[in-house]
Amino acid sequence: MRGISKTFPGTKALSNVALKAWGGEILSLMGENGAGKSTLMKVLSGAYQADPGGQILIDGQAIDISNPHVAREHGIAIIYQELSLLPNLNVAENIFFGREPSRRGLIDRRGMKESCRDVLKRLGATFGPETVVATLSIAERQLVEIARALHSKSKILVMDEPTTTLSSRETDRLFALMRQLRDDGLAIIYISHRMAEVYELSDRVSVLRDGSYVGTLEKDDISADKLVKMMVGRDLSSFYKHDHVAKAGRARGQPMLAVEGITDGGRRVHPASFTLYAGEVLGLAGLVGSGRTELARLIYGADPRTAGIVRIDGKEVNIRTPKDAIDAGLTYLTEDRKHQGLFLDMSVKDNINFSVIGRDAFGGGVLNRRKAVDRAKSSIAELKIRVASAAVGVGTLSGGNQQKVLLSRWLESKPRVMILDEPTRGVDIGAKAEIYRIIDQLAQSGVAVLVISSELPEIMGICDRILVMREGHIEGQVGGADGPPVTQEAIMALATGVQL
Amino acid sequence: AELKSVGITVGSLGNPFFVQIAKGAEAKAKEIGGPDTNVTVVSSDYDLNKQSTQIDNFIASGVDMVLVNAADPVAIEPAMVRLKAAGIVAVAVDVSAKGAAATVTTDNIEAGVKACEYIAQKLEGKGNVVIMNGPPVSAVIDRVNGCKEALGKSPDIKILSDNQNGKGSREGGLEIMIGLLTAFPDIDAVFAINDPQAIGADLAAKQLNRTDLIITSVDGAPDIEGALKQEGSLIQASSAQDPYAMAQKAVEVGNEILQGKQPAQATTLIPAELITRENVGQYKGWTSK
Amino acid sequence: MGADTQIAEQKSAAAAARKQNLHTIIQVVGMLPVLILICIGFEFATGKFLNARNISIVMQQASINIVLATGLTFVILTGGIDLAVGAVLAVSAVTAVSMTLTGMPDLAIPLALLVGLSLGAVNGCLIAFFRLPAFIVTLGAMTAVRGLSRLAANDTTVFNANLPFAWIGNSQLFGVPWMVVIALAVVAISWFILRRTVLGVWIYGVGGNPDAARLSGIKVWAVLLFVYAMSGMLAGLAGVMSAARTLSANGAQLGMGYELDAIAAVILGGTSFVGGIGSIFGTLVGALIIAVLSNGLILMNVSEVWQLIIKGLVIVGAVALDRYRNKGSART
Amino acid sequence: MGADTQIAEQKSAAAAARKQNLHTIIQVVGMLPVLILICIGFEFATGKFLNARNISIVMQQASINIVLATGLTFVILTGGIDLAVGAVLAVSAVTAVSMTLTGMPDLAIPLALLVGLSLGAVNGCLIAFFRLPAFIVTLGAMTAVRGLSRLAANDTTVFNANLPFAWIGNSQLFGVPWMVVIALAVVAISWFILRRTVLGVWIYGVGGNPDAARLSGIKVWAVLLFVYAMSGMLAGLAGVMSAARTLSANGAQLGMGYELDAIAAVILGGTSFVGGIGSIFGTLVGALIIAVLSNGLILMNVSEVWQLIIKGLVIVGAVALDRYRNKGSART
Ligand SMILES: Nc1ncnc2c1ncn2[C@@H]1O[C@H](COP(=O)(O)OP(=O)(O)OP(=O)(O)O)[C@@H](O)[C@H]1O
Ligand SMILES: Nc1ncnc2c1ncn2[C@@H]1O[C@H](COP(=O)(O)OP(=O)(O)OP(=O)(O)O)[C@@H](O)[C@H]1O
Ligand SMILES: [Mg+2]
Ligand SMILES: [Mg+2]
Repeated sequence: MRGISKTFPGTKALSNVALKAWGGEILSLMGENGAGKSTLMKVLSGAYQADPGGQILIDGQAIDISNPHVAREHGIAIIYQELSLLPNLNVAENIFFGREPSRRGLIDRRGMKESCRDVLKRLGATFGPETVVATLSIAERQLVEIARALHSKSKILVMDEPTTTLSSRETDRLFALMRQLRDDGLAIIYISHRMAEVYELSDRVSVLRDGSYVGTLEKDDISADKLVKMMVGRDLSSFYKHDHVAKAGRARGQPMLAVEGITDGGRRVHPASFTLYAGEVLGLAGLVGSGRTELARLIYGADPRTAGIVRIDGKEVNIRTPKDAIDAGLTYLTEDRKHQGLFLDMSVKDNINFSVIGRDAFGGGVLNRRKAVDRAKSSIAELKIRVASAAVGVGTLSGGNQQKVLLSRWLESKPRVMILDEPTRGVDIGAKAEIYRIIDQLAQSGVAVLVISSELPEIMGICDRILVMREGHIEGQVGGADGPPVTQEAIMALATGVQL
Repeated sequence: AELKSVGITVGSLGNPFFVQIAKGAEAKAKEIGGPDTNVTVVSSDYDLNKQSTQIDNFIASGVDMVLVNAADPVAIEPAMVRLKAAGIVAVAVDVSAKGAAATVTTDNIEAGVKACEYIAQKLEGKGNVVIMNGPPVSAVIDRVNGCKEALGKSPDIKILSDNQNGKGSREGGLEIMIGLLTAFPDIDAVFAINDPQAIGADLAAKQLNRTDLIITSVDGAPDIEGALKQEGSLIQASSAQDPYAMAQKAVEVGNEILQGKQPAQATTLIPAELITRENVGQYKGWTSK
Repeated sequence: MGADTQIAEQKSAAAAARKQNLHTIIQVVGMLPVLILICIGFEFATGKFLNARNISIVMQQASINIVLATGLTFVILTGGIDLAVGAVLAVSAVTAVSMTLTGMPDLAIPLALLVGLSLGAVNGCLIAFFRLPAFIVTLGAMTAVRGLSRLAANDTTVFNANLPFAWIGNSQLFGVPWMVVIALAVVAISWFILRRTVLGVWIYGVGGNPDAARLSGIKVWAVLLFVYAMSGMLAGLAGVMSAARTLSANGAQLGMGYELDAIAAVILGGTSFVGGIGSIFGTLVGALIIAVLSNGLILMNVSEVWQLIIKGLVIVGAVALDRYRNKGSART
Repeated sequence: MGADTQIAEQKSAAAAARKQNLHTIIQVVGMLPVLILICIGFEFATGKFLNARNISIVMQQASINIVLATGLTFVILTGGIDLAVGAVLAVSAVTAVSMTLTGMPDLAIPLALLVGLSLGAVNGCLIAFFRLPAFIVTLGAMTAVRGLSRLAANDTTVFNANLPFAWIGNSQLFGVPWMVVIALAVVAISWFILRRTVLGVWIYGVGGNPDAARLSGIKVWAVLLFVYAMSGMLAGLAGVMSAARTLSANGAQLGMGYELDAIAAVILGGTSFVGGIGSIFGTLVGALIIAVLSNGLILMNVSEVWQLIIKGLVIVGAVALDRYRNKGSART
């Protein structure tokens, strides 16, 4: 790709970017949130039309990618950052969509089913090809998306943050597959904010900053300092200085959230009990589909529960809807920001203020617009959300910045108990550190925090204790005063049920 | 004042009857005012509000005369008042309109009476009759009332149903009639509120292989003429009104008022004439076909 | 992975598949129980409802709506809407009858279908290429095409007592009215397209997530064009059927409001307005419910006013019942 | 961060904000240019269009549709639909006129509004609590309420030559017809609710992403109940206005098909069927376009058939023009 520029109304997302990927290598693409990585890849896949002037060469031939169809014809497969599956179709139909095996237009469903079983198995998916995608969790959908890309015999494979919701087991399987594909001669472009993955996987790393190409590091040159410097354009060691925050200063207070025997009737969550103390950060780990999200949703009243008691600050509260939960001082940050979190057509300002406008309003529910603007401004500054103004639609933000907007909505509501489901999904390392600092601060100030995360280093780094789930059960606990020490092995053993 | 443009609002241009009114009025207006005379026809779909709006639009466009086939004979009054205030001559056609300068109408009650007297006579005062109703507008209500009045004179005639709406169309008549024939296996005669419904009823009877039915209706449209002449059709009679002539008369009266002459009588009644299988040969039919 | 975990996994997968199947059956059966309930109710009330002749009448009365609603199912599955079907039906009916009055009666049916197809395709083009909202495009088309149909019929009823294709409206095939045969054939073909062809999957896909469908590289425009053209053509077919039934066509009144009945059948049948979810079978049941209601209430000789009230309540009640029945399987 | 980069950032942020504003203005202005274009076209064609009297007539004719469409805007913003407004209008009009004929003429207007509100609230309940599809619920309501209105009017026209609130339909306030004053007041209040209150944000939120709204602690049911009740009440108000204009009400014909005109106004005005996007101002412009078309075509003395054809084409053309104008700012 040469001289690629892309202008959106109000933003110049890419200016004169060049990028080269060889067959048989894995090229990582890095940059801060909003640097233009996804946009560049969407230009490559035909989802966006670049501004005139640029050129895309494949195998040395200039081609004009005017729509996704052309891109696919040229062997480009892509996993978008914002999942783009067809929720009403089943897994097999999704994997084959647009390339259905057919005889004179008649679809060969059996063939479809059989031929995608293998990919699914290799990815470690627990669902079958006939499962309707709408019933899958976010991470499982991610697996479908990956399966789709892997399955389409392509020359160039683009993966835009495929691992944000995957746990280490799935991630390892994915990496194994990627290496195999690389050895088969594919060019893989891999986008991720997780440094460890980038080290582990890439042959080269290219960096974007503010929509411009900065440079490329060869495998041997890759180092965190260099990358960070290229990404932020300044020598800031503080940028990711505390990936792991000091937990020493936190003092555990009285029980804040007590859950007893909560269940949805055993369909996805078996009776679960735990206690979360004020000033504590409790982790919830597990494999994809282990029921962590479902448990959180039950507590929050987002799904109906068949049994169980929730106590907040010692008092039993009857939480039947999310509103009850919020009124009781409990909030939940969803893992699915696009479908269950953000109002994509609304402005950043409205999204940030959404849960507090009622509280801020004048008599009669008249909006306090000044306060809303102030809140939005301070949130944007605090989380370094990259946005032209608070009035732009949140749907035009980059993935990581959308995540920050959603997070700031719940921070603004000042709860006593916070459940954060994959809070740093798609967030760059700088902002991640910032979010860790905020979580720490919240705990210091006596808020009880429950963090669900699939990223083991993250959950091990910021939590005082970690509960591990498997197949809807809370299997055990690591860390804390009474538990075994926090190690990756201990967590994985509980999560997989297999003693390593 | 000269007649330069005419506005016409009728119930529904989907009904050939009203199309004839439009045609008759247009022909007469061009005859009086010359070929450049503007004639605008709109249908109110029997919605008074819509009709009221149409009349306002006529006022704004500055017509000289408005022919009104009122959606409601009484409630149309405010619109008539507005027309009068604007100095526009309003003539009511087919249905009377309170506040109109003149009225040219057929007697719908009489039409209903004639069609149903025929039924009573054919059944010799004894049998089961269905009245196939239509959209609840004044002309239809009058016809039904006329029919009931006529049938009421024969105590042995039973009205099995009078509350099903054939929507004034063939399709509607067909649907309803099939239902009625299923519900009541022993129907002897049917009165349909207009010709299209009667034809629909005839089709329905044929479908269900009924041959022992008498169907009568109101209008005397060209289609019914054909049906009355046709072998095997169950339609026996229709109270003929002549919309074309009626509209011509209305424009004539309106023009007289426009010229400052008051018409001889405020209401001109055009009589309804019953055409039957026997006398259809002599029927002139609607003036324009 | 140990052998036992593998077995366990297979087992749970099988259980899940079974659940899935049950779920699918419930979804496919859809409103059928409600339809049966209504039928039984009418039989009790009138004693004349459940006999071969009346059922054949009901099916015949439903047939035009079934054809229209089938076309609309395609459209609504893609998340669109077609308000023009009633008007297109009228134009096609007028075309068909008029053609039999001229020298070329054999062309009547093909031409009527072609007219429908073309009008549908025009809608489809506007929606697919200019990305105009389907509601506005087809609302405009409904108005303009209604004008056309009146123009074509010269504001009168075109009528041919010896309509060459009158057999469609009034004859039977092995005791089943041709209208019904045609309607069921349309349903069967449409089911086949939606469930057994690639195009069918694409239609569901476009409705489920048009952006994602586009990004998958399928020609979304072609899918949209197809569904609107299909809807137009089926409206044309319905026009032919209507003409055959009454031997006539009226450009102004024919088909007025049919779009609402057809949409009601589709939505009653469980197809979602948002697109991507629904089935032809559901639409068939939906259309039958509507026809049964009309027929049954006339059989009961309920006055028109009460017919309206009861019909409205039953329609709402039917979906409520269906929702209640489906409660367990609902997803949040 | 260096001082100069900071300044540069501030500058570019300001530029972006300006562009954003421009963008917002374009969106808000919406179809206004199209409306103006159509008006100018009619003035050229007839010479009678652009004068105070005719404009006042057009506004007055639009006023009922404006009120209905405003109510529908609330509903459609939440991703719903209300097909019952025409029927509710009829019931309320009948109620209002009938009340003036009884002993309690003062209760006429409050009662008419209450009837509208209650019917809307019933729809809202069914949709909010039983999660039934809005299309089917309001279609059922449209049918049932039409039956009610005919029942209430006993299938005739209720008429009162001395209607106490006739001033609403036929008097003016400082030269502006009361009908217009009321319609504009409704628009203004609705704008305020949607843009300046918490409820407004919630309405947009529920339409934009109902799941997210629920998870954000919004009582989605309350919002839905509000919008349908609002739509019902405004339909009731429209009924009062209609009664005041014609001093009468007919249960069977009044309001037939008004829902389509009202929905057309809303969608023409740029509100999205999917919910979450749109504005009251756009609806106002949409309703005016429809009224201007009807009035202008009669002024031009176009026959009804051609009126239909032209109206249909202009409606499609209007959105096409609008889409073209907005092309740059469309999001893929
Ligand atoms: N559809 C759009 N309309 C307007 N602006 C957009 C649009 N899509 C992206 N942008 C802007 O383009 C810039 C680059 O976004 P992009 O999504 O490419 O970032 P990214 O590098 O992928 O970030 P992240 O790591 O957060 O995913 C951002 O400033 C974003 O706001
Ligand atoms: N709406 C739904 N309908 C049916 N099944 C669902 C639904 N949501 C989740 N599930 C299933 O419930 C199981 C648990 O999902 P959950 O989202 O709680 O997992 P998780 O532990 O959060 O993992 P992750 O989010 O990483 O996939 C999964 O197997 C998933 O397929
Ligand atoms: Mg991105
Ligand atoms: Mg999860």
